[in-house]
Amino acid sequence: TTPAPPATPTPALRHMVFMAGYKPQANLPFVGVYVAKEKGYFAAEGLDVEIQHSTGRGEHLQLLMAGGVQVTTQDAAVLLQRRADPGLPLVSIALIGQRGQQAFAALKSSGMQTPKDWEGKKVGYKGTPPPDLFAIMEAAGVDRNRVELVNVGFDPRVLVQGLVDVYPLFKSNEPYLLQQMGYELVMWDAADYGVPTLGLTYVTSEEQIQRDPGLLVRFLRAALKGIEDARANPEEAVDIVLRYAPQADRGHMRFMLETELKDAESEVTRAHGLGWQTREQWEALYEVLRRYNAIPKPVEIERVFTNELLQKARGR
Amino acid sequence: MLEIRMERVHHAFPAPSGRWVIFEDLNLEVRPGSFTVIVGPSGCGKSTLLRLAAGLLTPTAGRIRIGELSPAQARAARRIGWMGQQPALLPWRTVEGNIRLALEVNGRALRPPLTVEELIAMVGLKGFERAYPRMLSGGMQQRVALARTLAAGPAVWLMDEPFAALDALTRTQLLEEVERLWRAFGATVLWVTHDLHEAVRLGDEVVVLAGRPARIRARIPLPDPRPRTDERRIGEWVERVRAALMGGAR
Amino acid sequence: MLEIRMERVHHAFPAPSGRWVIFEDLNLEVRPGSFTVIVGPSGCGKSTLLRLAAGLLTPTAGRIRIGELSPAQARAARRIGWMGQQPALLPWRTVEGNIRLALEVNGRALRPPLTVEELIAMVGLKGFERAYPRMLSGGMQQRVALARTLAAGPAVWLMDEPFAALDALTRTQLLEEVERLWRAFGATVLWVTHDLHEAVRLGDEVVVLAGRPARIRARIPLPDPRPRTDERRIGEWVERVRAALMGGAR
Amino acid sequence: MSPMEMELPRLRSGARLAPWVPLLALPLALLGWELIVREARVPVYLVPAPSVILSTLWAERGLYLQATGVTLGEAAAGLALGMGVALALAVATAFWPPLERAIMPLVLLLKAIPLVAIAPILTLWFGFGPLPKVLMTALLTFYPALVPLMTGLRAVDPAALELLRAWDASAWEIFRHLRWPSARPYTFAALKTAIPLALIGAVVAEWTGASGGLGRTMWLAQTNLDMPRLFAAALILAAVSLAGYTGAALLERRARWWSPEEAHP
Amino acid sequence: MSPMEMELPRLRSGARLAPWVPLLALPLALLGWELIVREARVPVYLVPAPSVILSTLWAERGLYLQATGVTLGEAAAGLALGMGVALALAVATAFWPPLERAIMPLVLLLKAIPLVAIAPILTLWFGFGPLPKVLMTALLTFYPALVPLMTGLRAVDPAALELLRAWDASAWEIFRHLRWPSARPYTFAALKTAIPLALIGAVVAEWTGASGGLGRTMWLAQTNLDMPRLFAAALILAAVSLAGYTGAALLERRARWWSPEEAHP
Ligand SMILES: Nc1ncnc2c1ncn2[C@@H]1O[C@H](COP(=O)(O)OP(=O)(O)OP(=O)(O)O)[C@@H](O)[C@H]1O
Ligand SMILES: Nc1ncnc2c1ncn2[C@@H]1O[C@H](COP(=O)(O)OP(=O)(O)OP(=O)(O)O)[C@@H](O)[C@H]1O
Ligand SMILES: Cc1ncc(C[n+]2csc(CCO)c2C)c(N)n1
Ligand SMILES: [Mg+2]
Ligand SMILES: [Mg+2]
Repeated sequence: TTPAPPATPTPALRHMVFMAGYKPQANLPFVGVYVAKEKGYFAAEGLDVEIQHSTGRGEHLQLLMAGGVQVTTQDAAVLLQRRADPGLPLVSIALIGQRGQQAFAALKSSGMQTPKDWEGKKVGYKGTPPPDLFAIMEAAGVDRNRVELVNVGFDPRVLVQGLVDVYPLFKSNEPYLLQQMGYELVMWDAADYGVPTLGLTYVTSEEQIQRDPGLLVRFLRAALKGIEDARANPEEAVDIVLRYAPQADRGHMRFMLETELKDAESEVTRAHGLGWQTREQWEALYEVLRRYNAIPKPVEIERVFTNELLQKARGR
Repeated sequence: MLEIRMERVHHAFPAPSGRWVIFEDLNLEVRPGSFTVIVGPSGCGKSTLLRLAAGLLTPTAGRIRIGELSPAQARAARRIGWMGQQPALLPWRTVEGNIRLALEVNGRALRPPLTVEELIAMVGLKGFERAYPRMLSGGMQQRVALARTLAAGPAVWLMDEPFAALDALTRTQLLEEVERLWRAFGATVLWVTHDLHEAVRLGDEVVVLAGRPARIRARIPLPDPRPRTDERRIGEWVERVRAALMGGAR
Repeated sequence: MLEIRMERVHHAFPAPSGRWVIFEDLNLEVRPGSFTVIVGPSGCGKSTLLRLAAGLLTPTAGRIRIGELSPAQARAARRIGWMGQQPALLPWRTVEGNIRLALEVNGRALRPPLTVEELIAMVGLKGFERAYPRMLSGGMQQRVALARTLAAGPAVWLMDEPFAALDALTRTQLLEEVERLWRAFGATVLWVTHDLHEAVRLGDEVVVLAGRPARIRARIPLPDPRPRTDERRIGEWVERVRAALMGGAR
Repeated sequence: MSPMEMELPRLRSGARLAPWVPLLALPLALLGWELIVREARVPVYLVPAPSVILSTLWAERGLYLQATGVTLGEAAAGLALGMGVALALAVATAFWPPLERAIMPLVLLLKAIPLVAIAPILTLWFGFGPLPKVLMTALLTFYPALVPLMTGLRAVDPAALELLRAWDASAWEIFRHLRWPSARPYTFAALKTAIPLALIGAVVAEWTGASGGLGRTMWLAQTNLDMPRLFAAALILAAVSLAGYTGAALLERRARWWSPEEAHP
Repeated sequence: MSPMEMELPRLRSGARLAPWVPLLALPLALLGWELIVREARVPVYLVPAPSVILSTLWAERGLYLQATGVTLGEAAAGLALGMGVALALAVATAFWPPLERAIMPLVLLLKAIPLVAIAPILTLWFGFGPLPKVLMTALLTFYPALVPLMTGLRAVDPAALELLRAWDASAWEIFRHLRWPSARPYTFAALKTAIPLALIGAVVAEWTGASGGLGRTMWLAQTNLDMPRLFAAALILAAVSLAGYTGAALLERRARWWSPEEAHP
């Protein structure tokens, strides 16, 4: 049940599929792969990486589990949730986003300053209220009963049109769009309220790790090199992204890349390098999810991630 | 009572190759309140003539008048009673419902000659009031169409082989009824038939149409008193009409 | 040559209230190769009788045989020629195409009596081969249906008022052709008509059907030699049939 | 002729099987599905076995019942609106045929804008409540109803039309007495097409940004890769569609009492 | 009678206007749209003005042309497949009517499963290429074609059916000579319904993950709130739909050469 591989350019190369967890844009794990591909890092590792894009509705995980895809990306919190239910044996092999992707925003013109100001207001969520929302409110002492939660889907125009007062957004993405529309924002990031959050990771399956860890090592080595290149030369990286995302706005991609580069650094990466992850990080995230009932079943944290492949990728 | 006048009427249909000219310079006038029977070989243009008179077709040239009115105006004034060559009953209406349709649409009609019940009795369909067309025989359907045409009491009757599907007995009975209604209401009638006996029983005049383009081959006046019951004279007239028809063979 | 036999046939239709019993204990047998004309008042059951013979309707009781065969078997053996009361032409086929249909469907037919061209000529539609039904007059359509029915040379002809829409002249011409074809091919014919002249010109026997339930009121054998041209004798027979019909009035 | 003799043609048209036999197709298909999923060990996050779906459905029947209620309401309102608009447009073109050339470009333009693009705009205009869902359902439903209705209102017996013209019947009378009843088979085809589409429309409309309904249930299930829940909702949808379709078919049979089983009006 | 005298009934049916007058509706609608957007200063991220859409379209005509090619190919293949399957099912029920009771539950079940659940399975089976999109397009298209086709194949003249039965015509002959030509108006209604749906189907299929085509363009535009690009693609879709619809209508007129303008077969 593997998708038919397209004609390989060089037969010697090992074919694999990387599926970005969303549309082509400058999410850092995507950028690493684009750059590695374009600059021949994969080929140098003997890999022919086919890049596909998910619509972000979970099909990348389904395809990963079914073997149609070897590596994909996923938000860390979602990874834990899918690990719990339906129990997918997903493994994070490199944690690129060291902080959560989402934040909450209001129009500057609303005059709101702290989450306390949410009281008596409409606060949006995307599909299901995320644990960070409750964590922020708890940390800031917001009376939950005084906040009206509204499912707003995925459209920031509801904020500028006044259908909600507070809108949940992806920090690297929608703020730029809203600014382009001519609106200034106030933002609240869960991390600023001491809530542990994590961002995008490279994900594979337990089975894939068992079957061919070498492939993953080679993939990681090239992709991380791509990310390093992007950090060193963001303009070049944006050029490459635009090859994959022809309709994208250069400024938008630049903004996204820079935001995500910032969030790719943490205490942990400063100590161990890009992509590193610790049991403490994952446990803290897991605790938040549990506390706000965002995860239905227990998860064995040590099986959720591995640094082993990353280490091998580094040490050659 | 309305006269019908056709002057220099020309009509042609588009056809697979070129045009089929049906009438070329046709002239016909019919006295107000008269009963004119039209006979002629199959396909000569009898139905087309009725369609022109009803304004259902526009002649390619020429002038048609129903009294003072154009066919369209005559229709608008609810003067026209139409009975086409097919019964054209509405399958979702009962016998009664189909007849009532004439009253519903011709609400402004001046003088319904008989009630719907009487009409149903007249055409011999008592007991079938609530039957749907698909439950009726061909002749029964035609009788419903006849009753429907007469229901609103039109001033001009354009009748295309109204008795074609009827047996001799039913035909004879209905013939008398039709004659009675026509006389009572002074309608002007164009009546197409293939039955020469029927033609000479009913007509003030028999018009023999034939040829392509169709021309009037003969106009045979029938001055006899009514009701016509003298079978010998009828037989004679039939033979006269037949002779005219045979003479005007295609 | 096939005989047609109906024994103790009973037929009823579901109707608005209860059932309409059309036949109750009907018995009729028809000699192989004979020409039987059925006359009777409108709605008495003539078309129903033909449908039963063709196996298009199943009698509620009784037995019908076409030679040794049941109607369904006779149909399967392509013995049946059917001409319904409506022409039922396929509007998307030309005159020629409609006639050819009989050959296409009855590919296994044993003896096409005439070519399609000859049939078209016979029914007087030369020049209209490529016309579509909507361009034809009612009588022309009926003649196409007649040609179509005869095209495959069926052994049994079930004909429901085949000349109803035809004028006297065309009727007389076709009558002769039909008689010729029938004699040439030894078909067994059930022929429904309202035209008594036609009935006695064509029939070996005229069966008068009437009443509700319909019963055979009279069987009038016509032993005259053919072609029948003695108008006086024909007139006499017509009167005999008419008398039988009138006697069997509803 | 004994009744037996009619069997040859009957056999051909296959009417001899008991009428419930074809109804076995669905249970058989579900059984086959169950077996394949079990034998091939298809993972539950791709395609769940019917038994799993049904037990999910049963376990959470209260939730599903409530969600079904929400979606059904939106679907019914959307269907009414969509069929109503389709009918209005079709009737308008029946009265004035050139209108088709005016309407169709606009209709196709409207159809060309994907629902997912229209949804946010409707939400912006009409809020998060059920109204935008009803409107989207109507949008999805009306086109497949419009075309058969337009066709049907023209499919009249020319002889009957001639009769009404001879009587100088008004356009309205021709519509009422001839076009409308003549279009009945087309109308029912339109209805039978539109009923399942209305349900799907409501689900699509609820897909994001709804607070209830089967669409939201399905969205949640999809984002959680919870296929048993997703398919449970789909099963309900299918059942409701089937009920609606069957209802329309029964209604059709009653509404064509005057017609032989096989015939045009 | 002079031609003038026919005008009363003609006026009523409105045929007096020049035939191109109704075609003005679309340009007028676009003009109205432009004016409203300008006067009310509707922001471009909500609804762009037609002028903006058209200039976007022109500026990136190469990209749009290519995307249109991709989508058109998928839509055409999906339409052929969807209509083919619908026709096959409808024909099967024409030969054996009880089959409808077997088919419809399965069809409605299939329709009820959302594309997002089907998409990954199709990708697994058929890869990332165009085939899954073609299949999804077919899935979206076939239902609105199935119902009218089934209805049409039953709408036969009973007298003609009787004739063919008397000849003991086989089910196939009855189909070929009577049912199939009788169903023509329904077939064209089905086709005219299915053409725009196939295009929308291809777009929706691409929406669930494709590497090219108008659907992908629209998805990217939607997620970027890039309304001019979204509407530019929608405009192309509408134009292609209209062309397809008009083509089908012309074909219909040619295919019914034998029929009066207003009549059933
Ligand atoms: N499908 C049907 N359902 C109910 N009743 C029917 C049906 N077909 C025919 N009948 C009834 O059966 C009777 C006989 O009909 P049939 O068509 O055989 O008459 P017919 O003798 O051919 O008359 P006609 O000379 O008018 O054609 C009629 O009273 C008719 O109402
Ligand atoms: N719509 C049409 N298109 C083309 N030709 C037509 C049309 N209607 C009638 N015709 C032709 O006009 C001629 C006259 O037809 P019409 O129906 O008037 O004949 P008719 O005298 O009524 O014949 P019948 O006695 O057979 O009913 C026929 O040759 C026919 O082919
Ligand atoms: C408008 C918008 N929606 C979603 C995402 C988030 N996103 C980025 S990657 C990914 C899938 C996980 O690998 C998801 C859901 C975004 N950035 N912008
Ligand atoms: Mg005529
Ligand atoms: Mg009869």
